[in-house]
Amino acid sequence: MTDVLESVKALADGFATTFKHLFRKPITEEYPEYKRPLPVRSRARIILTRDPNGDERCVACYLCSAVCPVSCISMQSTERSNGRRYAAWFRINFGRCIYCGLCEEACPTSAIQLTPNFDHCKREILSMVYEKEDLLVDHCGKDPDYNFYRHAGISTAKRDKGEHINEFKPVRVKSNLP
Amino acid sequence: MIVPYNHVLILAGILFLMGMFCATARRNLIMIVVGLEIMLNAASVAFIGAALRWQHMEGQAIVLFIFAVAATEVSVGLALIVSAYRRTGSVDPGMFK
Amino acid sequence: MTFYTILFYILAALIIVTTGLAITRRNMVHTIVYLVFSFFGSAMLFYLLGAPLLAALEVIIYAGAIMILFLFIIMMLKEEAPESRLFPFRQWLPATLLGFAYLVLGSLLVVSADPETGEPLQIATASPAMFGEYLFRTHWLAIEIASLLLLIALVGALRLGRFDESESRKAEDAS
Amino acid sequence: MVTWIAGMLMLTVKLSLVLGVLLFLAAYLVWAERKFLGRLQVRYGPNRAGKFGLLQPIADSIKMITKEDIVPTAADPVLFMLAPAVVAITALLMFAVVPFGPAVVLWGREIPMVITDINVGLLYVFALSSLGVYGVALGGWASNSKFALLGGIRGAAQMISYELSLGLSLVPVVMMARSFSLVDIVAAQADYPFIIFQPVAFIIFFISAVAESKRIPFDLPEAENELGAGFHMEYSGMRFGLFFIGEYVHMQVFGALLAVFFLGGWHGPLLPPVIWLLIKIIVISLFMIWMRGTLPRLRYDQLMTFGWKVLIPAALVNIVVTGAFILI
Repeated sequence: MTDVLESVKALADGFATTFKHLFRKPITEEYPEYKRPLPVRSRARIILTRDPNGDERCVACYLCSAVCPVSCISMQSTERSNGRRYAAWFRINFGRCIYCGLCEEACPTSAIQLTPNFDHCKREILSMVYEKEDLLVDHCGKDPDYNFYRHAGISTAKRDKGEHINEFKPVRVKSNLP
Repeated sequence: MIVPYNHVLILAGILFLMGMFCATARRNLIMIVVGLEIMLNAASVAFIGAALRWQHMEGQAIVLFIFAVAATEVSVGLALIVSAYRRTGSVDPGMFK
Repeated sequence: MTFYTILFYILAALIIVTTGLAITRRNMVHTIVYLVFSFFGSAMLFYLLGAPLLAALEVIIYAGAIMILFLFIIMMLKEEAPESRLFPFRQWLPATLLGFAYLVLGSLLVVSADPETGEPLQIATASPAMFGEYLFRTHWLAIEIASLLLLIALVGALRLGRFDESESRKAEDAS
Repeated sequence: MVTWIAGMLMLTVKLSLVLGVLLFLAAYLVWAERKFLGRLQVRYGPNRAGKFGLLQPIADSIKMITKEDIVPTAADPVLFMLAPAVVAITALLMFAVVPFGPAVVLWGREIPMVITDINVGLLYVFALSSLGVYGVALGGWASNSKFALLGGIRGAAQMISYELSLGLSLVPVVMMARSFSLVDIVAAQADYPFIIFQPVAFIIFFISAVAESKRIPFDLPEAENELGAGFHMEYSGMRFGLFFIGEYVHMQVFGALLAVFFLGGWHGPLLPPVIWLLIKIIVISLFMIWMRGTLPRLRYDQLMTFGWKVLIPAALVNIVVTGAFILI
């Protein structure tokens, strides 16, 4: 008998709880009307940033493309006349991208970066393929002061490339001789 | 005015024949029980017709008992089939020798 | 030829065709579905022949309970290899013999019956209340016996269907 | 001849009215369920299509009709197509015996406010509800998928078990009304609804009805988180829609039957009878939704134990007690 009473009480408790919830204000955030401010480091749409001089940071090293688990990044590297590498074309297929951020981690020049801008959906799947023009932006992204060529492989007044402390001779990339 | 009682009897007869054929000719325990059900149903049809023919409810009362028998038969029969299936893994009556 | 006569023949055709299809199916689920139609037709026939209560009971017990039980068992038993021959030759002999004897006897009975049976049936309906009263006044003992029978069937089915521990262990060892 | 044509016309009008109201209510019951359930779970329900999401049922139905109708290659095509229709049709047909008002006199002709008053109305309801099991069992079997088959077996076992208590709980009602006809049962409650004399039967019938319509907490046949979607797992488009409509029509039918058997049917003060019946149906449906928002799903053994060891004995004892009272 006490069992029955207890279970009836438990049932009544449950119903009362849900009934009380009926009069609470819903905690839903309604999305297009209210956009929750996302943290700057949240990972969504990928951009290619420029260095503080306004030059492209990307040196087309293929590291991002190699590390990408879904192989959504592809590019073609070329060189300027002064030996500076850059990407002739650079393509990210956002239909495939899983926004894991590994490309950003792999990037030696901090060129490829993820932004909080997540709502770039399209009706046509092929329009999710972004070309270099779509990816390149006019600012430095998360690392405003970082300039790759200030830090690595440059000749100074005292010493030439590869002669600084803790530096190796530059690798001759055009030849396969040691 | 519906039809002569003969016609009801003929219908019941055909049904009974089909049920008997199913029960004797099929080699599957479940189909045998199905055949029995068809035969019982045929009997009910004949009894209901008879109840109308003689304007007496005796026939309908018998049908109620036929229902009870059918339900009993099917519950015990299917329980037997399940336990036989557990033993031998087959519902072929030829397997039980 | 009244409306009811036509209805009777339509129902009779439905019952015979669906039953015939049912007993010749290889797939037992199809058998059950055809039989449900057959019993549904029988129920409507019962209604036509003045037994509304039994018509409802026919659908509830036959179509609703017994056939579902069959379906349940068929679904629970593992898929069998279909019978190689639907009607094996060994089985033909008794079936045809029995059928033939039955046909002869049946047609003799139908022919030699009293001439009154040739007259069309009158329409009458036994209301559930009337039927119940008749049943419990004249057949109360039979009702009790039937309910006892059902109880025994319940107990028997429970005993037969109970999962035997030792048997399952044996089956596991074998496999 | 004129009488015959007038009768036919009247029947057609009644049929189309009842069908229209039923389907309309079913569509808006889906909306109400989503809205009400949302608020029970501290969120808004649908609120995009139209004001308060009121156009949501229309959007849903357009979506369902335009979706691809997939029949799995391994399925049994005929039975696969038949099953959803069985569920929807049996649910809709059950409404044919529910009276929704006293007979009215129109142009000197008395029109009963029920589609058909057959003297075995209650058994007719049971017959249809037991045929509804086929939709579930065959749908599960014909899909030829493991989860669907499990859902179908569970559904068949659950529905035939709870049909027993459903039927037994109504025996006292029949004993008190002395008739199987739903019109007579409502007429017998002119003074007092039967719930006053039969609270136990009311509770048993309500629980069994929830189990029969396969709603939470008895939704084992379609348990989303164990079986995918159970027996209607392989269905898409309008075939799934038929299962869906069937479920919501079932809710209303059982609401109407509860009203007819225990709450006095269309009897009620002030308002017109049809409105009273509708109010009762909607209140019961809303209670079912509230229950869905509150209770967790039962385990399979709990379900069977509850049905066979609690509800059926309680219903039997209730019959005996009622019989004793009637004899005294």
